[in-house]
Amino acid sequence: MMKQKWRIGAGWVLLLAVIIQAGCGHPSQSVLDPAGPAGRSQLGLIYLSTGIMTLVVIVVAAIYIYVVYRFRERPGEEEIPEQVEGSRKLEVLWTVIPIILLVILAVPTISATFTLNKKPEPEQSMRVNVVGFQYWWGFEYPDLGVQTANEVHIPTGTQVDFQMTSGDVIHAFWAPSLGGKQDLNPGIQNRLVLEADRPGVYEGRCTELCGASHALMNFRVIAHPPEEFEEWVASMRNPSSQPQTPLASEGKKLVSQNCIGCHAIDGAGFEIKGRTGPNLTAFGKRTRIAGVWENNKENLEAWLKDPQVVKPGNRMPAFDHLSKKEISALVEYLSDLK
Amino acid sequence: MATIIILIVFGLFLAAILTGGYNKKYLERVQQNWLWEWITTVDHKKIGVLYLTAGGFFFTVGGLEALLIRLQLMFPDNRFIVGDQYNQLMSMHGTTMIFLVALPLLFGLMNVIVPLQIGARDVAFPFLNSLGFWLYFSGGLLLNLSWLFGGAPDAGWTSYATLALNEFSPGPGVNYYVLGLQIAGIGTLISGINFLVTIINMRAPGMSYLRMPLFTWTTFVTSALILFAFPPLTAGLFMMMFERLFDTNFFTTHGGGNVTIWQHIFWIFGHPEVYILVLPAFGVFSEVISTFSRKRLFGYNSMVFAVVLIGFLGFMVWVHHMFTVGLGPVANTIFAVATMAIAVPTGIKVFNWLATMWGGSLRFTTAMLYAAGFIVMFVIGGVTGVMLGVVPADWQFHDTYFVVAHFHYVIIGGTLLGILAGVYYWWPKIFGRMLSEKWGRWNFWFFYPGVHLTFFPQHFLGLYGMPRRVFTYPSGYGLELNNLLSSLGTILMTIGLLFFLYNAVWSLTKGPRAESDPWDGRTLEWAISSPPPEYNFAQLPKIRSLDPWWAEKREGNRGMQPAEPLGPIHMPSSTYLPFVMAIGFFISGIGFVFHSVRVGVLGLLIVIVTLFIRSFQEDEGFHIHPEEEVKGT
Amino acid sequence: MDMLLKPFLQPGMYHIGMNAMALALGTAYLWITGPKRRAIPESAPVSNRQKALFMTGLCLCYLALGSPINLIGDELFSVHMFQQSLLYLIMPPLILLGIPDWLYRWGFDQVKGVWRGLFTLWSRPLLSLLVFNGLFSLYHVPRVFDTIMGSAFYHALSHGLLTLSAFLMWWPVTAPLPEQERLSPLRKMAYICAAGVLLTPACALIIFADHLLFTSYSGGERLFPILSPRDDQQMGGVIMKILQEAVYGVALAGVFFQWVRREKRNETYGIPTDHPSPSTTGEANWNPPSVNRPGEEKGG
Amino acid sequence: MRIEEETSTVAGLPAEPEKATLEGKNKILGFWLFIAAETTLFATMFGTYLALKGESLAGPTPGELYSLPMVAAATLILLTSSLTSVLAIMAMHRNDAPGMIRWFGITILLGVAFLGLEAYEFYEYVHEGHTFTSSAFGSSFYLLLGTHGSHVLYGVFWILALMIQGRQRGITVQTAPKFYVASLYWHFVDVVWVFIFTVVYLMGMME
Ligand code: HEA
Ligand code: HEA
Ligand code: HEC
Ligand code: CUA
Ligand SMILES: [Cu+2]
Repeated sequence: MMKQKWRIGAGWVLLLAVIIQAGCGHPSQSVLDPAGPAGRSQLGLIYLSTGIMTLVVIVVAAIYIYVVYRFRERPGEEEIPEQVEGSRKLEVLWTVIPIILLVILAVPTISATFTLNKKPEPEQSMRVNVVGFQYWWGFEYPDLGVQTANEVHIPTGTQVDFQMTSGDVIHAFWAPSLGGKQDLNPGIQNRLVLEADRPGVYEGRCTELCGASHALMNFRVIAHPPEEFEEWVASMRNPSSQPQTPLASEGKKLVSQNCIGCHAIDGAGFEIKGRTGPNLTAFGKRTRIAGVWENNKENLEAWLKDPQVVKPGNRMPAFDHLSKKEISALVEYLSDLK
Repeated sequence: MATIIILIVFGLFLAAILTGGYNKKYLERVQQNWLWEWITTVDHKKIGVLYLTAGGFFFTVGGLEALLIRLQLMFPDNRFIVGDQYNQLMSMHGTTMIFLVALPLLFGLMNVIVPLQIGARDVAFPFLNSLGFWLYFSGGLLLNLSWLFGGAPDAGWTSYATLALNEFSPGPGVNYYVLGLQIAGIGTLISGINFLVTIINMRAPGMSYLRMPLFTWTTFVTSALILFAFPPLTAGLFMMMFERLFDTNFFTTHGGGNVTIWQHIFWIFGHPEVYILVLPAFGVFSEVISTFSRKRLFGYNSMVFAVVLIGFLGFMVWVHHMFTVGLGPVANTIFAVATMAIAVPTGIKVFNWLATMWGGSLRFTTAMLYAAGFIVMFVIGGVTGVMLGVVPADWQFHDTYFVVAHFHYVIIGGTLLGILAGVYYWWPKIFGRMLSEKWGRWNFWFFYPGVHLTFFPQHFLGLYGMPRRVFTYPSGYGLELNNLLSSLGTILMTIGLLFFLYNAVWSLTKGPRAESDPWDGRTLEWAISSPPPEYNFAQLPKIRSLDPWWAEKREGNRGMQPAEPLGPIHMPSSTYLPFVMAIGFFISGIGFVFHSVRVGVLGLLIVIVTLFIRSFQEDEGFHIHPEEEVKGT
Repeated sequence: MDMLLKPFLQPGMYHIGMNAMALALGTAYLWITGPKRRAIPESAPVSNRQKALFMTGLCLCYLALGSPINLIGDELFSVHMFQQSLLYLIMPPLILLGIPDWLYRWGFDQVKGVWRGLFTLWSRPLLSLLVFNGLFSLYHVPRVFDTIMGSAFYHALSHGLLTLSAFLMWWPVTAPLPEQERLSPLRKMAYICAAGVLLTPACALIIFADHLLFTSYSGGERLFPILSPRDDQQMGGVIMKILQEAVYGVALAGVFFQWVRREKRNETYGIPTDHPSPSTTGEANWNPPSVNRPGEEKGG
Repeated sequence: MRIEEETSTVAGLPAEPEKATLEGKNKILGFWLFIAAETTLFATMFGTYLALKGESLAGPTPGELYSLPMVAAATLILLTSSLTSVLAIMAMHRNDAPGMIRWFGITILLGVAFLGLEAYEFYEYVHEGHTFTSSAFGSSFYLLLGTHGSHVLYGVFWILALMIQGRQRGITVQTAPKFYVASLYWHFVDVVWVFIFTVVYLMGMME
């Protein structure tokens, strides 16, 4: 039982410090590595509460270790200990001290809750509509006329007003580095205001159990400096969606036959704009396929042949009836979408 | 329907053949069979043992599910159990542990001990007691049958609406969840009422409320919580059932329903439920710590009051599970403050336990080891709970492994350690044999570090961005080491529990006989033989103080003073009706699971018919004459 | 914000009638418990604590009804709810506890006949509980609420009725007269918990409503701009709920520790006594051992 | 228990036969607790109804649907049946078994009448397009009223069974608690109806 002293005291703090280092080099997914005001304010509260709680645990552990050490039964001890009824003073003490600690914790909690819930000014913020579907994310910039999926681009230094809802079951939107999460409820609009203060790629995850591939319902928030973001918007408004090679033309034809019932590709001249699958405009620029796999040709091929292997239970049918050549035509076309 | 009847007949037939052919003696023989005795018993001690056994069985099941979960999560990008399969395991693990393991094991202890502690001959409603058990058992069985027929529920133990509706969970899985829990839930409610009436009406002369041992007090408050927490669950399950069977529109948005209603209902039940789980454990620890410190419980009155207050506040905090739903800052903060407030009465309890140990002479038996281990572990889990109550921080923590760490720390650190401590403490009383202290130590020293190793790293997993209920996680985000440690810890826990299993079997077969008072106990149950006679007390004892048995011993008395003259004791006769009724519910459950309203109604008819039979039955009971036996002593 | 403070500084905002009434009541109380006491049979000196309780209750009553809170309460729903909490949750127990038992007895002697019967009926625990919480919930039905707010008479009537029923709800808990004590301590605690549960629906509906419920309160922003009418409404529900929890928590503690004191008075730990403790005898209805188990002594 | 033997030797019945034995007392207390649980059950359903009553989609809204006369009649019938069940218990206290059975008989007749009215009402509603599955309002309405109705139905059969027992065994310390508890149940079901009447019908018609 002596082990606990070490574990509770030093361990708590040490481990925290050590593993903050870990996970570097990858897009950030850690609460401990905030990249925006919301995340920072939440981390501040986490540190404050951890501090108070560590104190509590240390006090309890200290008394505990002393008691266990000091009052263990010695061999041959026969005497019956004094039967103490209680002590009003002590009991008041350990009622009042926790209350004080809790008040110290409650005040910043309340103020941060209200601050983080504040509506942003429409002029100074950018609105993005988020819709969650079983295992993928649809993003729409209503003021910019741009749609995308699974990867959302934002400018740094701007409050982004995510308005979210769900197309089927409940999902939750969580980009740990930027800030806490918010549920996407069908039939209800929710809001989450996030801001990135440095460019970078921030991992996001769905955190509400939503079915077989809940574990794989990932997205990325990609923060650009404002100028770069403008460029991105421009390229999205004017995507290069026409095939460049004969193989790709073949692919485009196949897409029009097989895919556009579910997927939309802006600027390619398709009449139909499917909405039951992710918008594939500029798909070639995505870093990942379906949020989980690195975006390269082999992976894309495998995905088209059998999406279920990658994401069990997802809503895209397998296209294994297409020939090898047809698949590579599709892949060619899709990877060229920029 | 025909199939079921055929199956039943066939089963009886088989039983008849296996036991020596059907003839006139068959029924007689059945009635002398040990199984029959257990099926029809209304003795609270036997029902307690039934609860412990069934709970232990489901614990093994739930634990194996946990093992598989940890096996899958041991390494990143593992493909051992994926997708729906994983979700089934995870949902069944949670559901099993909460509904079929934790509470029933506690019920087992309560059933055996509470009547003894208050000096009663039995619980108030022996019939309902048996019914409660059989309903729980058939509900649990129904739930677990899902593994064999049609797939287990896979929408989490919370079974949030829309995911759990037909459209997104088309198989029978969630039907099993709804009906299994409905049946088990009715059983729980019945038991809750039974304990309340027992404690209010059946206390021995002189056993005033403020002389009741803490375990009885916590049972009392827990039962009151059950009384108000389970009906909302029942209502919610009804809605879910209609939604799935008859396409109603409580939760579907296109029918005008609202998805958050289920969440409110579930957590109005769910939060009190976690205190239902932990309060009895608090009771166990209060008894164990006081006994093995050889001191009276420090601050008895505030301990009692803290329990009441926790129960009271427990109903006011459910929204802390819904901070991310979007209910607005005002609602969130009020529930945050209420949540934090619960730390105060809980803290009072923790410090009072420490103060009880202070100045005592601590004897570290296995039960006491568990109690001592509990204090630190529960405080860690409790304070992370308070951290979860900090709304903005919870937006980060919610639905991550941080929460998983929190609740395993409190549930295992509180409830499970409480059950283990209670089992070690009362085992001699229940079974009349001693457990081995040596194997007990092995058990503890594997299990306890194992728990910390399993769940402590999970706090960090949450902070590094690992959501819960995921079947896999990518490498490269700092999640590997902690997951590996966590899985390794599980192995330690399992080994520890195997030692317990060995210990139990050893004790039941070879263990030394227990004396009536092996621990120098303080409360009434230690004043009678181990195991107690069927009627518990030949003469109802007269309670003359708090910790009555301790007080009498200090006075030099060798037994409690009787409050009545020796005389024949009236006992209720055993009955098979509860079992039949449970079968009725079970059949009805199966019917509804497979959308067969006819079978469903048939099952309910069986229930109603048995109810009426019961109503017309004149149960005379029988009398025991302990005079002859007792005179000698 | 300014607008919110100003009323407190203007003398005109304080209700003269209420001022006078509170003063009169306070004086009457001091006079009766002071110089006039001897005129009342079986009277006994009143402790300062009791006097303080009564006076605090009176002050709160005045604060709720005579001070600018009353007027602001017509504009801001949250303040209205605060006012209600003062009137129904905090003031009644203080006043009830502040009145000495002999005064009650004397009062009871004056009241007879139907009124006495009405009181006996209405102060029955189950009824008093249901009446107060029923009226309270009814009051917050939007239609009803707006109607009441539209008429000064209904307004006063509803306040009066609710306050009266609040007093009666608190009566069984505070139980100032031993002979009128209807509930055992444990049942008092259950009563308090039940009261907490029964008050919840009204509060919850207000807190969780996603639109404005009460048209009477659509213009509160003037006074306190940071609070939008909906937030104001939510805040109202929250204030009521939090104060209720706090007050009921205190009440629970009060009842419990009073019980402990009474029960533990003549017990020494570890020494068995044959004194039956009060709770065994006090609860004859529910506690069979003292009724029908032979061999049990029945103490007074 | 010993007390039973005592009372069976005494001529006649104790004043409150339902509370004469520990079993009887247990039963009554247990039943009160059961009622508390049922109250919570109904409260949850009321809450759901209140939350969903506005969601009638294309179907009729509460205001369009409800009509006072029939509901008022149903209320009256049920309240009367409460009264008759009180009379039955008073008869029981007088040790007047036939009287008790008679009053109980009237009680359940009124209960059946109530059920008939309710069935008729539902029938009308279904014709107007208000069904269990038509909308969230429909679902929550029928859940609440259906649960109440099935309680009445159960009560009818229960009291019927008790009447038979009363015939067979008369009023004893064993049967008295059952009668008493059944009448408690009946009152409870009535009180729930009063709430349904106010919350569902009156408030529905106001909107
Ligand atoms: C036995 C079960 C049990 C117990 C006792 C508790 C106890 C507590 N729980 Fe926990 N909880 C669960 C089981 C339990 N919980 C479960 C199963 C879930 C997850 C459900 C799911 O989503 O699947 C959960 C989830 C959960 C959440 C939601 C997290 C989320 O999903 O986002 C929250 C948030 O507030 C919370 C808070 C608390 C608090 C404040 C306590 C308090 O009662 C703790 C009080 C104790 C102490 C604080 C320690 C002792 C006190 C002192 C030594 C005094 C000094 C202390 C201070 C000043 C802080 N719990
Ligand atoms: C009482 C409650 C309880 C208990 C005791 C446990 C015990 C354990 N739990 Fe679990 N757990 C929950 C309640 C509980 N859990 C809940 C409610 C959830 C949430 C579900 C959801 O999200 O919906 C959850 C979820 C959960 C998860 C997260 C899953 C996810 O989100 O994807 C994990 C992962 O590590 C986990 C692990 C474990 C482990 C390793 C144990 C170990 O302690 C298990 C140890 C036990 C054994 C290994 C059994 C060995 C037994 C024997 C060898 C025989 C002994 C025989 C007798 C006693 C007769 N649990
Ligand atoms: C029945 C509808 C449907 C059809 C037809 C369909 N898809 Fe999909 N597709 C989906 C869905 C749903 C997803 C999202 C899967 C997920 O992530 O859960 C998806 C995802 C994808 C992705 C990954 C998108 C991203 O944002 O990373 C690609 C690429 C893709 N589909 C290509 C195709 C191609 C090419 C075809 C035709 C050959 C096709 N799909 C046909 C439904 C469909
Ligand atoms: Cu979407 Cu999980
Ligand atoms: Cu909780």
